[in-house]
Amino acid sequence: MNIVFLTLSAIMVLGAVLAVTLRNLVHCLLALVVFFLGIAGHFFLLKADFLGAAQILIYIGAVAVLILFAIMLTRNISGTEGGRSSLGGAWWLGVGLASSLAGMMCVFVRRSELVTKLPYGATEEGVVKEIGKLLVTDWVVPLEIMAVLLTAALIGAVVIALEEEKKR
Amino acid sequence: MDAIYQLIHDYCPTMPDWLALALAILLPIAIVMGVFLTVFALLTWVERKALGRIQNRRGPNRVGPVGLFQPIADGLKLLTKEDIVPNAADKVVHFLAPVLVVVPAFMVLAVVPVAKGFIAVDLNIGVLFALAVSTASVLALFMAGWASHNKFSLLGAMRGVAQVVSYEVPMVLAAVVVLMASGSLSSVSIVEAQRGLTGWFVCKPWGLVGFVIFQLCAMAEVARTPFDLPEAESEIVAGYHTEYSGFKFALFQMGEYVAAITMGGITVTMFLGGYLGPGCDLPKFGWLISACWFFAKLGIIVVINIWARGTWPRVRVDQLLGFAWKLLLPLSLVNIVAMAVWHFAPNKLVGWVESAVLLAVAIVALVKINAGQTFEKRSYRFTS
Amino acid sequence: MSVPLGYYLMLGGVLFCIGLCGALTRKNAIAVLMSIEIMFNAAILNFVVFWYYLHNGALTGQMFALFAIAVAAAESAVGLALVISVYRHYRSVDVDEMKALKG
Amino acid sequence: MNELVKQQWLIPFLPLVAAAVQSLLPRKARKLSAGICLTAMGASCVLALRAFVGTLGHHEAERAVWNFVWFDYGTTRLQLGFILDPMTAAMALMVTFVGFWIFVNATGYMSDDENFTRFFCFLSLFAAAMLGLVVANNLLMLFMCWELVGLCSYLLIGFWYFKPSAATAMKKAFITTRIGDVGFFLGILMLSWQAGTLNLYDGGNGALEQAGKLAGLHGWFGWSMATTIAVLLFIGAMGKSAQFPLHVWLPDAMEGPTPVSALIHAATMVAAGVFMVGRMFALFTAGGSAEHPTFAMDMVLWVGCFTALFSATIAVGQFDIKRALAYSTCSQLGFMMMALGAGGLVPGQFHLLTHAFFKALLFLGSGCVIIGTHHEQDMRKMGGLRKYMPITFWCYLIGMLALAGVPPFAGFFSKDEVLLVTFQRSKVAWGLATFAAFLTAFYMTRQMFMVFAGKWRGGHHEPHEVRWNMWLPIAVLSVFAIGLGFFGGKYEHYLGVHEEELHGKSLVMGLSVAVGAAGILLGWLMYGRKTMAHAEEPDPLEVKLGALFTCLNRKWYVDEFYDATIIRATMLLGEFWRVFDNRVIDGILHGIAWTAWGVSQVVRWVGDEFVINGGFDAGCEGVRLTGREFAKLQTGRIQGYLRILCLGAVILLVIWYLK
Amino acid sequence: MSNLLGKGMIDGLVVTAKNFVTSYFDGNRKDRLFTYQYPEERMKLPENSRTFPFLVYDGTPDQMRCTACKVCETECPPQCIYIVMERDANGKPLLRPRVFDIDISVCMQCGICAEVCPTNAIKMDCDFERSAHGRFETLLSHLPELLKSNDYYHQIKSAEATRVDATRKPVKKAAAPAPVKPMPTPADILTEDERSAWQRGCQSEIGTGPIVWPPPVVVKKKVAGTNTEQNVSAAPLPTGTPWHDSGIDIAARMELAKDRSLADKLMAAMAQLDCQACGYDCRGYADALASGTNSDFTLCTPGEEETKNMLEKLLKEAGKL
Repeated sequence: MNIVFLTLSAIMVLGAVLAVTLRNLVHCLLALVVFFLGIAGHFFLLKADFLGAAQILIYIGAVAVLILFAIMLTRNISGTEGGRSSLGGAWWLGVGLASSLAGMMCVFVRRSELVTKLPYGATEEGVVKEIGKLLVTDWVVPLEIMAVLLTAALIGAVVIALEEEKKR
Repeated sequence: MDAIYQLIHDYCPTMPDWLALALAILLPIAIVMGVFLTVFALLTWVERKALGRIQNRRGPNRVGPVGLFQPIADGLKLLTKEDIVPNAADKVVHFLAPVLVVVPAFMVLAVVPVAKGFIAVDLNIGVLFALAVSTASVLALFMAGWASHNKFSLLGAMRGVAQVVSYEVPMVLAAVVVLMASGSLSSVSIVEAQRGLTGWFVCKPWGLVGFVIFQLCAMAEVARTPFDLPEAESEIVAGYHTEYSGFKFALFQMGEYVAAITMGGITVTMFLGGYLGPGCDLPKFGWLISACWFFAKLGIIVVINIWARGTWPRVRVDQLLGFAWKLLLPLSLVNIVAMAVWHFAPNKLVGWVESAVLLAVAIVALVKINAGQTFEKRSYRFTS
Repeated sequence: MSVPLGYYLMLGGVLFCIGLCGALTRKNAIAVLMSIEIMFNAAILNFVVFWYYLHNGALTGQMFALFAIAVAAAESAVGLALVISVYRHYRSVDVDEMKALKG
Repeated sequence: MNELVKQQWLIPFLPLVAAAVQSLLPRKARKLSAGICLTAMGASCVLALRAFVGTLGHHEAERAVWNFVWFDYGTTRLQLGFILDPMTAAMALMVTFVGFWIFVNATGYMSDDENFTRFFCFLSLFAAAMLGLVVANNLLMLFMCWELVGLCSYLLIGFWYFKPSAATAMKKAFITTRIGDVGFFLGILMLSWQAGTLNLYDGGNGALEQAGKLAGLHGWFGWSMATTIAVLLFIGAMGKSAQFPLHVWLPDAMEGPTPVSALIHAATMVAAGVFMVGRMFALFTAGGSAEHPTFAMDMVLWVGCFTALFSATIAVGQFDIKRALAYSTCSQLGFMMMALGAGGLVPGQFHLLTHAFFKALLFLGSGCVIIGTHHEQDMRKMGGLRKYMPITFWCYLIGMLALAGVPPFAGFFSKDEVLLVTFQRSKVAWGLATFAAFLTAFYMTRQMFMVFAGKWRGGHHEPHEVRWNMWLPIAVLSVFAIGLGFFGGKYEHYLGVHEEELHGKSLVMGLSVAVGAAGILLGWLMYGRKTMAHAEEPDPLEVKLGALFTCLNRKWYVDEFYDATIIRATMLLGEFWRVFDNRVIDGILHGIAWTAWGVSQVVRWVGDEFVINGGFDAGCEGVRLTGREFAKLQTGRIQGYLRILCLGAVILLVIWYLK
Repeated sequence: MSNLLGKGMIDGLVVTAKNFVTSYFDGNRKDRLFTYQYPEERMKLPENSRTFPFLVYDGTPDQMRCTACKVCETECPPQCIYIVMERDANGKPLLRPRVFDIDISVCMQCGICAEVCPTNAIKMDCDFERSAHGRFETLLSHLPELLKSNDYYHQIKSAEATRVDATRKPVKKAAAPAPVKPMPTPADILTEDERSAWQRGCQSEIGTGPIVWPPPVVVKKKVAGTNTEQNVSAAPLPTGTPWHDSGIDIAARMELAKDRSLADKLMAAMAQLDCQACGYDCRGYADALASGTNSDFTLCTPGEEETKNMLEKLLKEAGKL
C-alpha cells in the first residue's frame, strides 16, 4: 500500500503544484483534474468509495467544467495569460508564508502522538447503504439545509452571471 | 476478480502470488477489452451497411466479402494517415483529448456484467461509478474543442458539453429508479434483481418509461443522431474533432462508438435484465448462454440506435435542451414517484395499474405543456 | 493499510499550503479559486482520513466530507459567477485590479 | 416828494425787465430788441424827469427816503431803500437822457453786427444797474448795483470776445475794478460794523446821519473811523473811476464798441465813483473843516490832481482817436475828484454833469468817424474829414470847444468852478490843474486838426457821412454841450449847499481862458498850419519831443511796470501755494493713508497668521494626515488581506510553539 | 391524439424499417439501389460534358483541320496552348502546326478554344480518367496525343459532330487571284500636298477636255537656270498587287512593291493569308495602318516577327510612328 499511497500522493502533489504554477489556465485546470482524481483515489484507498465516486462526479464532472466555462468566458479564446507573469505582486511573500506554514504543520504533526496511529480493522461492506440510511435519518436536517443552500447557490450564480447580460 | 484468482491458483499454483494477483486483475479486463473492441469494429460495419440499406444504397461491399473488412481498412487508413496538428492548437491539451475520450468509455465497461459471474471489476457502487465516469467524458470533449483553436470545434464542444450536462441529470434520475428497485448500486445485484419471467425492469411501467428516458439520454450522452449536434457535419464541419486526423481521429471514433456500446450495455444491465435469459442458469454453458443473451440484447439496443440514426432528423439546440429539461427531467421525477407507488402498493396488480395510470397522466400532461415545441409554419423574414 | 496517520496529515498539510501559496501568489482570480478548491479538498481529505483512522465506527466523517463537498461545489459555482460578472465590469480578472473597496 | 420816492424803484426796474425780455429773444429779433430797449429807456427818462420836476419846487434840499425789508435772519433785518433828492434826480435824469441818445446811436453803429439783440440786452442791463446805483439809499444795494455795473462793463467791453485783445481787456477791466471794490467792500463792512446799518438816510439813525459819531471813533493809522471808512470807500471809487494807480483798464476798455465807450467810459459808470464820493461827502468831511481837512479829503484832492495831469500828458501822445478821448476822460475825472477833495461838492457834481454830455458827444462823434472811415481808428490814417462828414465835423467841433474850456460852452463854466475851488484849497494843486487844462486844450486841437483838417490819408475808400440815427444824437448832445453851462449858478442853490464866498474868482477865470487859448494856438501851430501829408509821416510833436513823445505814447510804461512787479509777484505767490499744496497737504493725506494700510497689514500678519492658522488649522491637518496613513492599510487587494492573515497565523503558531 | 409528441417519430421509424427490409428483396433493380460499381459498371456521360480539348482530323491524321492560325492560342484564358507553324525548306509556311501543345494541368476546360476556332479544328473531349504520376511531364499532351478522328468526335458527341460537319464546306487553297480592286481614290494614295497638287491639276483642265484618270501627277520641277517652277505631269501610278501570294517570301514581295504607295508596301509585308487574325483581310489591314485608323502593327499573327518588323520599319519611314 505504501507504494500506491506514495505514487498517488506524488501524482496529487505534482498536480496541485502544477495547478498552482502553470501559466496557461487550461493546463492548470487539467492539473487540477489530476489532483481531484488523486483525491478520489485516496478516498477509494480509504474505503470511502461512495465519496470517491461523489468526488469524481461532483468535482471532475461539474466543478472542472464550471471552471473551464469560467476560464473561457473571462478571457480571449487563446487561453494563454498573454505574456504577463501569472504571479501576482509580492509573490515571494506568499510562497514564504505558505512554506513556513507547511513546515510548521509538519513539525507539529511529527511531534504529536497521532503520527504512528495505524488503522484498525477493515470496514464492512455496504457503506453506501449505510450512508443512504444516515442521510435520511440522522442527517436529514443538514440534507434539507443543503438542498436549500444548493438551490440558492444555483439561482444566485445564474442571477449574478446573467444579470449583466440583460441590462446591456 | 477473486474467482479468477482462485482459477489461476488452481491451474498453475507455481505462479508467484503478486503475478497471480495481477493476472487475476488484468485478465478479465483484457478479455472485456478484446470483446468490446471487436464488437466496436462490427458496430461500425453494421451501421454503415444498415444506413446504406435504409437510404437505398449498398454500403461498403468492396473490402472483404460483404465489406466485412471495411473497419480494418478504415483502421489501417487512419493509422497511415498523416497526423496534422494546427500550430495554434494547445499541443498538450490537443494530444490528451482523444485519450480522455476513450478512457472513460472503457472504464464504464469495467462495471458492465457481460455474462453470469463475469464482470471486469465488481464494484459495489458500480452504476454510480459508471455514471460518474461518463460525466468525465464532458471534460475530454471540451478539451478537444478548446485545444484545436478553431471556432467550429469550440462551438461543437460547447454544444456537446451543454448537451451532455443537461442529459446527465434525467439519465441519473432514470437510473435512480432502477437503484431503488434493486436496492443496491452494484450492477451484478441489479441484474440479479431482474430475475423472473417479467422480472425485467422494462416490463414495469416505470421501468418502461425509465428505459425510454435512459435510452434517449444515453443517445444524447454519446451524441448519436437525433442529438448529434456536437459534430453535425452540415453546420459545424465535424464538431470538436475537426482538427483531428489520423489515429487521433480513429481514437475519437472508437471512443464514441465504444461509449455507445457501453451505454447500451448499461441500459441492458439496468432495464433488460443484463445476461438474464431463459437458459442462463445452466451450470455448464450457463455463462455462455448468458453472454449470448447479453449480446443479443445489446444488439437490439444498437439496432435501435442505428435505426434512429437513419430516420430522425437532427434536433435543434433549443429543442434539444428544452426536451431534456422540460420533459425528460420532470418525467423521470414522476417516474421515481411512480416507482415508489408501485413499490409500496399492497399487491402487484394495484401497484402496476396505479403507476401506469400516473405515468400515463404525467406523459400526457407534459406533452401538452410542451406542445409549444411543435413546429409552427416557418415564416421568412424577407419574402412575403 | 499500513500507512500511518501522520503521512496523511502531512500530505493534507502540504496540499493545503500548496493551495494557500497558489491563492496568495496567483494574479488570476480563477487560479485563486482553483487554489481554494485545492485547499478545500485537502481539508476534506483530512476528514476522511480522520474518519478512517480514528472513528471508524460512525460514518460522520464521510457524511461531513460529503456535505463539505456539496458546499464547496456550491461555493465554487457562486465564486465563478462572481468572477464572470466582475470580468464583465472590469474587463479583466486580475485580482490586483479589483481594489474598488480600497480604504 | 414822498409819493415820488415810492415810484423811484420803477426807474431801474424798467430797463431790468427790458433786459430780461431781450435775453429771451432769438438772435434775429433785432428790431424788436432795439425797440424794447429804447422804449424802456425812454420811460425811465420820463419818470426821472417827473422826479426831477418834483424836486424843483422846494426851497431847501428836500430828501425823501423809502426803506423796505429785504429779508431778515435771526434778529437782524436786512433792509434796502430808495432815495429821492436833488442830486439823485439830476444824476438819474442825466443818465437816462444821455443813455437814450447813446442807444439811438448804437442802433446805427451796431446795425451790421449779428449779435445785435445780445448787445442791446446788455445795454438795458447796464442802464438798470446804473439807475439802481443812483437811486439806492442803502450802501449794500449801492454795492450790488456797483458790482452789476462792473459786470456789464466786463460784458460790453468784451462784446467781441472772439478778438483776443477784447478778451484780455474785459478781464483786465474787471480785475482792476475788483481790486478797488475790495477796498469798497471793507469800507462797507467797517460802516455796517460801526454804524450798525447800511441805510444812508434812515430818519436820523442812517449811516450818514451818524457821521459825526463815526468821526469820534478811532480808525486805522490814527485816523478817525469816518476817515478810514472814507479812505476805503475812495479806494473803490478810484478803481471804478479810473484814478491814478487803477486807471490802466480804461484805455484798454476802448476795445468795446464806441457807444459802449460813450455810455460807460464817458458818461455813467466812470462817474459812479465821483457820484458815490459825492453821496458819501458827509463821511469824507466828518471830523475836519475847511482849514484842516481830513486826510480823506487831502487824499482825494491830490489823487485827483495827479490823475488829471498824468492822463493829460499821455493823451497828448496818442494816435488812436478813442484812446486819446479815454485819457482825456481820466484827466477830467481827476479834475472832478480834485474839486471834491478841495471841498467843492457842487463844482465836482456840476463838472460831472457837463462832462457827461460833451464827452458822450465826443465819443459818439468818434464813433461816427470810425463808421465813416470804415472802421479806421488811427488818426494818422484819417484827415480831411471836414468836407466828407460836415455834420460830424461841426458837432465834434462843439464838443472839442466845450472840453477845451472855451467860454461860451459848458466846459468853461464847470472847469472854471473846479479851478476856483482848488485855488481856495491849495495854490500848487491849482497850478498843476491849470497846466492840465492847457494840455487838454492842446491835445483836443491836435486831434481836431489831425482828423478833420488836411487831406484824406486813409486807404482808397473815401469816407462817407453817417446815417441819421448816428448824427442826430450828437446834434442833440451838442445843443446841451452849449446850453448847460449857464445853469452853473442855479445848480448850487438846487443842491441846497451853501458855499461861502470864493476869492480870486476873476484871476482864476482869466487865467483859465488864457491857458485854453494858448493850448488851441499851440495846437494850430503844430498841426493846423501844415497838416500831415501821408499816414507814415512822423507826428510833428514827435519830431520836437523825440524820446519823451514815445514815453507819452507808451502811457509812461505803467502797464509794463505793473506786469513786472505786481503780476509777477502774484504769479510767484500762486506757484508757491501750488507747490505748497502739492507737497505739504498731499503729503499729509498720503501719509495718513499709508499709515492706515501699514497698521492693517500688521494686524493681518500677527493676528491671522499665528493665532488662527498656527494653532487651530495645524491641529486639524495633523489629524487628517494620520487618518490617511492608516487608510493605506486597506488596499482592497484580497491577497493582501490573506497574507496578513497567514502572517498572524504563523506568528501565533510560533508563539504557541515556543511556549 | 394525432399530434402526440412521439407519433411522428414512430411513423418515421416504420418507414425506414419498411424501406430497409424491402431493399433486400428487390435490391437488384437499378432504380432501387442505384449505386454503380464504378470500375465494372460505368455511367454514360451526358452529351455536353467536357474535360480537355483534342484536335480533329478528317481521314488520315495529317489531314488535320488545324491551320496553325493561333487564334485559340491567343484566346485561351490560362494561355496553356502553344502552336508553332510548319514551314518548308525555304521558309514557306505550310498552314499546319509543327508543334501543338496543351498543358492539361493548367487547362481549365472552359471550351473557349473550341468556340473561337475558325476551322472547327479543336473540340472538347469527355475522357476524365487522366490520372498521372507527376505534375510536369505527363500532363503536357503533345500533338500526336491530341489528334483524334472525326469518327471519335461523332462517337462521343454525335449531335454536335453532325451539326459541325453540315456547316463546314471544303476549304480549297484558292489560288485564284484576288478580284481587281477599283483604282485607289486620291484620298488613299496621295499625301496631303500631292492631293492638293492633283486637285489643282484637275481644276486647270476641267472644262477643256475629258477627266483623265488616273490623273497625271503634277510634279514641280525647277527649270534650270531660273528659280521659277514648271508643272510637269508625271507618269500615272502603277496598279495591281502582284505580291498577293503567300508563297513568295517577304523579301521578294517587298521587291515587287518597292516603288508603290505606303499602303501597297504595308500590304506586301503581310502574310498574304487573309486569315483575318487582325480583324481585316491583308488589303484592309494595310489600308487601315496607312490611313492611321489602326496604329497597332502587331496584329498579323501568321506573319510573325518578320512582318511585324517590316511594318514597323515602313511606318517609321512614313513618319506614322
